[in-house]
Amino acid sequence: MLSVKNIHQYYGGSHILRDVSFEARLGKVTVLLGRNGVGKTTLLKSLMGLVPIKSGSIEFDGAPIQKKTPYERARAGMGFVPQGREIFARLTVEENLRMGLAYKSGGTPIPPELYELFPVLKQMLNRRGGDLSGGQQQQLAIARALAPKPKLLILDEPTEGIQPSIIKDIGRVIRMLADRGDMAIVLCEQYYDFAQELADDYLVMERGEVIARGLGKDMEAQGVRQLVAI
Amino acid sequence: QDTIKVGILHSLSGTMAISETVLKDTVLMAIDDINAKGGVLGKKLEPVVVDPASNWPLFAEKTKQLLGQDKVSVIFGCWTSVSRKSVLPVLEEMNGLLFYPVQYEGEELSKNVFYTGAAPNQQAIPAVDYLMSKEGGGAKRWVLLGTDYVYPRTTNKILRAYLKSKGVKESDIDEKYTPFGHSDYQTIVADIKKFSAGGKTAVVSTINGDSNVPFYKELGNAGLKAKDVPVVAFSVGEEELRGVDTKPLVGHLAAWNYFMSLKNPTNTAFIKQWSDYAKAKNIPGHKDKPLTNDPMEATWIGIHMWKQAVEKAKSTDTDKVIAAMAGQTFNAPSGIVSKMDEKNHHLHKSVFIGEIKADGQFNVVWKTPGPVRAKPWSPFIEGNDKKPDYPSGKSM
Amino acid sequence: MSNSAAVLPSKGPLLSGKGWTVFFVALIAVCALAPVLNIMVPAGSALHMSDYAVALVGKIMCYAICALAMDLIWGYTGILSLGHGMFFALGGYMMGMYLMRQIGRDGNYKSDLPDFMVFLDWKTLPWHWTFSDSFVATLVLIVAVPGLIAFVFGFFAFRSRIKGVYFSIITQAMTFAAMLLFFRNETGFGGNNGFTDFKRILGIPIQTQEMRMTLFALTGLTLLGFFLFSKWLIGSKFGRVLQAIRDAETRVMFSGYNPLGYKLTIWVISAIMCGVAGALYVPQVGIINPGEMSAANSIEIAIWAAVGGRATLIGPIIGAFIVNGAKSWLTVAYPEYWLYFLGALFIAVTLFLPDGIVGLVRKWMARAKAPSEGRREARRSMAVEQGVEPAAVAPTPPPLAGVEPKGARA
Amino acid sequence: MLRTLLSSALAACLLVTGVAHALTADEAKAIASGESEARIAALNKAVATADDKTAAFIQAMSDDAVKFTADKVFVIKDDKAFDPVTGAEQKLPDDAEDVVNNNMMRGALDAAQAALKLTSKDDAVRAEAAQALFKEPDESRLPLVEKALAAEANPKIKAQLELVRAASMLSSTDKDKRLAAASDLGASRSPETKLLLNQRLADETEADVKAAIAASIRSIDGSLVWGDRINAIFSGISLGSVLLLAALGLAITYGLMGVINMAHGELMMIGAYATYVMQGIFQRYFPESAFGWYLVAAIPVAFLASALVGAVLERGVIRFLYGRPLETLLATWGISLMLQQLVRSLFGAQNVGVENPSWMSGGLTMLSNVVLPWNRICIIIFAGLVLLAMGWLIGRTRLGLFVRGVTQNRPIASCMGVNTARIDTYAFALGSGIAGLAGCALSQIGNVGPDLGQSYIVDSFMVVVMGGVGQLAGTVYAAMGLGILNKFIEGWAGAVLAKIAVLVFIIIFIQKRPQGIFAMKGRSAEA
Amino acid sequence: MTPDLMEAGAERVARHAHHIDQALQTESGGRAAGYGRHATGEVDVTHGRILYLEDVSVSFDGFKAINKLSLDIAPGELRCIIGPNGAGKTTMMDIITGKTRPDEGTVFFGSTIDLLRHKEAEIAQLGIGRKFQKPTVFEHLTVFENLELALKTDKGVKASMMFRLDSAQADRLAEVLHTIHLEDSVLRLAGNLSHGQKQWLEIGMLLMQDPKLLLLDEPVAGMTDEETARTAELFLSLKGKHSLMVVEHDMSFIRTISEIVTVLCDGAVLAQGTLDEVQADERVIEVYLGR
Ligand SMILES: Nc1ncnc2c1ncn2[C@@H]1O[C@H](COP(=O)(O)OP(=O)(O)OP(=O)(O)O)[C@@H](O)[C@H]1O
Ligand SMILES: Nc1ncnc2c1ncn2[C@@H]1O[C@H](COP(=O)(O)OP(=O)(O)OP(=O)(O)O)[C@@H](O)[C@H]1O
Ligand SMILES: NC(N)=O
Ligand SMILES: [Mg+2]
Ligand SMILES: [Mg+2]
Repeated sequence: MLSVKNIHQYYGGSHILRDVSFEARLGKVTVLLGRNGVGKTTLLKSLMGLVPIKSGSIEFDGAPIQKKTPYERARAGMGFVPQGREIFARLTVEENLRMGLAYKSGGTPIPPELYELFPVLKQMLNRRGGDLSGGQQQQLAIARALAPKPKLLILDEPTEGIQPSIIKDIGRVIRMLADRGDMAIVLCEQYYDFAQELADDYLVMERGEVIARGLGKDMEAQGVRQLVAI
Repeated sequence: QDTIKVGILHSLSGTMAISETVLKDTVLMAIDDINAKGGVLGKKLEPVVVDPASNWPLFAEKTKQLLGQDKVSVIFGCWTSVSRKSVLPVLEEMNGLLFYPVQYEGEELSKNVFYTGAAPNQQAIPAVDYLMSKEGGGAKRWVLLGTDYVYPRTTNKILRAYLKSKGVKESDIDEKYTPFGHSDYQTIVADIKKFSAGGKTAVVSTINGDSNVPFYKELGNAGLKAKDVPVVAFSVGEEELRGVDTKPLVGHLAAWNYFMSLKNPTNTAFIKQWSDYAKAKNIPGHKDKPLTNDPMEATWIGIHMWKQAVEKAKSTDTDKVIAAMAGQTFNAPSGIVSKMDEKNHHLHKSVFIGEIKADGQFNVVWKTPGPVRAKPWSPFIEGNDKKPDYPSGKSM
Repeated sequence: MSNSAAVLPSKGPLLSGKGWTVFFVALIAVCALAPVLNIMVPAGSALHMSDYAVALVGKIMCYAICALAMDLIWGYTGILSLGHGMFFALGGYMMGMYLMRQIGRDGNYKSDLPDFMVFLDWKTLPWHWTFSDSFVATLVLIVAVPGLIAFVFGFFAFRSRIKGVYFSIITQAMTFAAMLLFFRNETGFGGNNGFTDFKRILGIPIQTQEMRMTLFALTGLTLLGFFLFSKWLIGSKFGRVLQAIRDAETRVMFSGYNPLGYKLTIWVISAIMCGVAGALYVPQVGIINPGEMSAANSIEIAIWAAVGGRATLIGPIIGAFIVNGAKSWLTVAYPEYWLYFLGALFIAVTLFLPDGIVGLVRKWMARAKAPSEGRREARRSMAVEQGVEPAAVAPTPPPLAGVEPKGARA
Repeated sequence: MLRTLLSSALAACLLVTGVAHALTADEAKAIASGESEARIAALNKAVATADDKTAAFIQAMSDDAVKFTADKVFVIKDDKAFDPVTGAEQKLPDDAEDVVNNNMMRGALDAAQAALKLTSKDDAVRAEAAQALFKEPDESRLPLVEKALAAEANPKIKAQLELVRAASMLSSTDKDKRLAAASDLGASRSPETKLLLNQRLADETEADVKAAIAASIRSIDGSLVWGDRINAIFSGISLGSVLLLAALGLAITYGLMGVINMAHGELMMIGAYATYVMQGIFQRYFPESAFGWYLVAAIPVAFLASALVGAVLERGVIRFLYGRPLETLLATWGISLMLQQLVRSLFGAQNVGVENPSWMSGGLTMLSNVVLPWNRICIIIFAGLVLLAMGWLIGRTRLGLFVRGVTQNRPIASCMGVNTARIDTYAFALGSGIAGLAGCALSQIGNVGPDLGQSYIVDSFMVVVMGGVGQLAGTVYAAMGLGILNKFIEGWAGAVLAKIAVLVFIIIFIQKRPQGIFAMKGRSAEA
Repeated sequence: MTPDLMEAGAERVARHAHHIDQALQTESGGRAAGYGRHATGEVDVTHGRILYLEDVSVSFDGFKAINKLSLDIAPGELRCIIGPNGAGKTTMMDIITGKTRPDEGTVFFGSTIDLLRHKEAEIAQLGIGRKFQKPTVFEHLTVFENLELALKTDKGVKASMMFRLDSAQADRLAEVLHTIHLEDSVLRLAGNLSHGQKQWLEIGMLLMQDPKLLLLDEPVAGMTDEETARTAELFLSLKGKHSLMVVEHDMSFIRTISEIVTVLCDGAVLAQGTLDEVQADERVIEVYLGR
């Protein structure tokens, strides 16, 4: 579904991503691990086109997209849950969700499943996004990305600040979405157990490079937990 | 040196550009004209245009530059009194020469300035006289309405004293001011209406610049007709009315020393020259609808008198030119032979009162029998009787 | 615990060696060179500094003080004041009152009262002119009046936690109101004509070259003095608290600082600097009137600071010189087109030099030091984070360029 | 003087009633040229024996459509000259001068026309005539008025004529008549009556008549108070709607998008100039009857012109500056300087004239002393419509949602599939277009010149900020509040102090509500 | 001003001064109550409580975010707070630090300082430090300057103008830098740090501030397990000397550091006890932990 080849990226002269390549398969969860500041967020942002890459190629659904703008990528079917929630603080919860449906035609309804998944959103439909608690905002950010039913879902630390029970729910949803087989998922996560449980494929980054990769079921065996810790 | 430099100090940007830009063009036209006729003392005039941008200290700075760097022989410029006051010390220090073409409040007399616009007694007093007369409607009550600054304040102070001397009661005078750029005259027009129910009322407007259009629009729409409450203005001429639908304003008045509608050969020629010039130079606005007005005429007179004085003095030396200016005469477009007073640096001028016509021009309904000598120190201000009627420091 | 691992930066000197050199060159130029060039060198010589040039540079130095003051409050503290024109004018009026009194009986009406008062039939000086005949009192008032008004205004505004544009707008309302007030003849400041036609200072005629050079040198000294003072202020922890307030005021509070005191202090200092600039300005340009309080004037002060480079002390000074120098030249060279040039300059500076002229110079210097091919890429990436599309950013530098990370990790 | 002249003329008229005779060339000349007083005398003589030709000639005189030479008078119609007596077309000599009517002469012409029209068959004409005669009352006209009264069937006109009769008796030599008139007039409750009474009061010598007049004036004053109040409120609302219009566009470009748009005023100016250009086009290419529609046509043109300029600015400059609001201040200041100068280069530095279409001229008379100018009424309605449209667009449509989303978080909105660049352009163009609409409206009450924008920019920022940035409802409250407050204070303190007071009020108000009227509360405000 | 107005004004000022005096007396009243056992400026913990909330409520537009919440913390205690999203944990910290004013209730620091009477900066100076849920650092200052600003010293205007880092303070700063693993980044602008690095920097600033009570809102969010462990170590080392209140959703982290855990729900305390106790609580499982 998504294929990343040899990308490089810089911030103000420092080399942040070095020759990163990987693939995300349809129906599978690809987990991205690594310590703070190794460039995970940067990588995900370059997938979305929020930061341009210096070289390398990104292919989505068989078409090269590295030249495309973020909204073109979104329209092509990429959904994004950014780190730090980034909800629209002054829009209501409902409007936030409708922003998620931006590229769908006008009358598209907000999928009711979302409210089953995150009941709190239904309660707070008319409250401003910015007034929600941290965890509520995170739930909103996930719901917003799911609303248009993307083909590729990119999640940057989606469990941050969320209460355990809902983390479990989110885990279940991610699994279910992947298992439906029509979506590829890239998940960046610090919460190791959560990541391991969901991983079909995994990648470990270190200083902007991918230093280890493999299948999710082998993570324990290959000592990934230690790798991330160092 | 084969040219004589002439400084032009009019704002081409900022709030005063509306009024001043055209004066710059008038000077340029006069210079073209003079040059075409062989120049002055056999030399061509060379204009030096600067833009003081409606910024008063900048007027002083530019004057310094014109006199000090460019070494101009004379400056034509300024509109507002404050700009003139700002350049005055520089002129006096560097012994420059300024021709000031706008009606003003008086109370000033500098050896380095020639005032070619009207002093209060050449504009305001005759206008009030007219309104008090039977012909003018016999006004008994007065609204003195102005923009809040020195020219209106002074003029109204003089008028108040004058009206009192004519027996008008304090309660029959209402003095009102609005800030610069005021654009909402609803309350004021309503107040005038109310005031005018107390007796035959006339309004003397010293509203300046941009506020006139909103004022007149409000006046027109509120149905205050000139027959009922005439308004006489001292800062509204042909150019200011360009921006106004004058149909509802027919009959309101203005007092000036020149109107474009004056019928005489000099004026006809002046207007034609201006129209041709505006077309040739593609001056926006004027190329389609050329208009002349009082300050333009004053500018025109000023530069020609200066030329004559230079020729008389055979020099552009400031002191010599000043001496030669005394008593200069010139065939003014207003139809009189305008004379520079021998002593007080002001022109003798006829005063005309015009009523606004539907086409934005003025019907002259009254004029002084002959030119009036300026009284820069108004006798209606205490202490002025002792003032000498010539600039101090001037060798007489 | 070992602390050898971290190399703590030591506090730098007030100015670097080179900095001091430049500083003294400027000092000499202002106090010695300019007077010599103006008074001693004959007018015909190419080296002669004309009176006009003296007046112009003198005026711009006053403006530069304002720009510096604006930089302290805006560049470093993040508070955009659109009311600095008022403090400038207040200082100017204080000086103007003294100069009016110095005219003595040489005015038009040969009275002890200033002309405009005679003319308005005032018989005695109004109360606020009480101290205007004393030079010392005037010096005090030049500092005290803008300072006090800034203090009162700032105290209430900062106490109510008025921030951002809300603060900018009320400062604008403040100057606007002051302008209308000063326009009124009744206020006792000469209405819209203000004060002009000054004759002497301390009994010495004002229109002599010596006096002019003295004022010029004094202005230069004040500018340099304020520059050093600002440099010291910004270099101290006080200065860093100001910047912290700009970045995250709540965090500053939770770190135990009360921003009120800090904001108020810098606000008052900034206002006083403007007042002093105004006081120096008036005798040099020869007029003070309420036009100085118009909204546009205050905005222009901010523009000088921005053109030169905010949050760099030297930038605003350079900005004041460039903008005003350009204005002076263009209004003569292209009287009908100069606004196009000036407008274009402002647009160009914002688009291409987001950190002002000083930012550009710094970037050049940084590039000379560490040429890196990744730089442009980085620039694009940052621009994208600002919400600009990649295709559109090619010619624009990044918003944060110039604040290159100094010790980027490998 | 005028009055005595008229009265003698009308007395003569009564003596020879019915002996209408045709206008003569000499009469025409005497009316058209000479000293005002003699002309009025001649006019009145002619009226006394007026026929249709005389009436037509007087009409032409009022229309300023008469010229004369030393020995002849011409009526000008469609650029052709006619003889007023024979009606035959004539060649106009080069030295023909315009007839000059001053206010006094115009008064006399109006009275003369009114007198002639009192017998008209058209009710409206008669009503108008009665109205006009009321302003120039004279005892000698009484018989004429009595006669008209007797013949009058329309009760309204009859009432008006009765007032004319009373007014005419006010200066009667008979004290009882004066007394009766004074008390009768007290019932008319109009400022005109008050003026008549005041004028009489100044000349009156009898104490009891004086008392009666004073009593009538008091009763009129009492009934005028309400009108004054309505006037004050109306002018407040009207000023408020002007402020609102000026601020609405800024509420988008600044309030939503965060662009400190110093060129906002110039975008308004462009709208006003677009209106001016449309006026020119209508004058040149459309029949005169269509002229009144130019303003309607100008509305979309002004919107589009400003929107287009706005779009160009957004594409060319603003979009590189999102997230750097202070830089937008600098750049848009530069833009505003350039736009002003551009207009000076194109249209000249002076103001240009924009006329009110006839349907917007004049006013709606609500009470005798309350005339609400049509242009103000239209602007209030227009402001309301623009507000509704904008509120709907921003609050209820997808475009509005995208605009709000994009302006809050551009990169994330783009990750949601919103073409942020396009939305930004639309939003800025929309705000600019609304500024253009404001300019179009303002052209109807104020100046159209290069400085137009400068005079509104400070006010519009104050309104937007006071309302609370990004709060449309707040903008409305702030505009109306400031408008009414300003007019209220102006009523007793004058315009200058009112303006100062309003500014001080804003400063104090913001102390109390540091985020404007509709401050956003809670966390979302900080985010 | 008229004389009587001035008089009225003077009276008001006098009344106000009196008021302040009284307030000060209550503050230093601790001295009297404590029989001189601790110096002025110290927190009076003679009653065994450093933080004390009683019946605190706050609502936003009718929504009760905190509902009659009562809670107290002992000196030197490390208290963990957990609870569902939206339970009111962050709001509670807002109230303690003066950011939000409660509608009702009392909040005391020690037994004498009524926190509701103080502003944010004063509260910080009294010795309460806070780490925000969303890391907030001074983005345009370097890491070094961030820490220097947080340093516990006189924070008045004059003092900061004259401030120079002495060697003890420099050592302390270096020590903290080491603790938060940002030695390499001393001169980097804080704005350019990654999310996790900012988290650490903020903790570092808190350490510099050396507060008596630390309020930490989700300090390990976005940290790797290893760093989480380090943070836990750090907090445990602070315990005793300082009092800590830690809000977290990371149960394994809570497990490593917790003594007593308080569970908040719907703005009030739902349960309190050891982690094992609360984890066994059906209600807690229902609303928070999930099955
Ligand atoms: N805008 C920026 N300018 C300069 N450097 C940056 C910028 N944003 C991030 N960096 C640097 O790039 C590196 C990678 O950052 P990134 O945010 O991708 O890390 P991460 O792996 O997501 O870390 P975390 O787990 O803490 O979120 C870090 O060293 C960070 O300091
Ligand atoms: N300003 C506000 N306006 C409206 N509701 C608010 C406001 N502030 C907080 N709330 C609501 O109050 C409740 C408590 O919020 P708070 O942030 O304290 O929760 P929390 O316990 O910190 O949650 P989390 O674990 O998700 O961070 C939430 O439901 C939130 O939506
Ligand atoms: N002199 C004038 N009109 O200001
Ligand atoms: Mg990250
Ligand atoms: Mg929280």
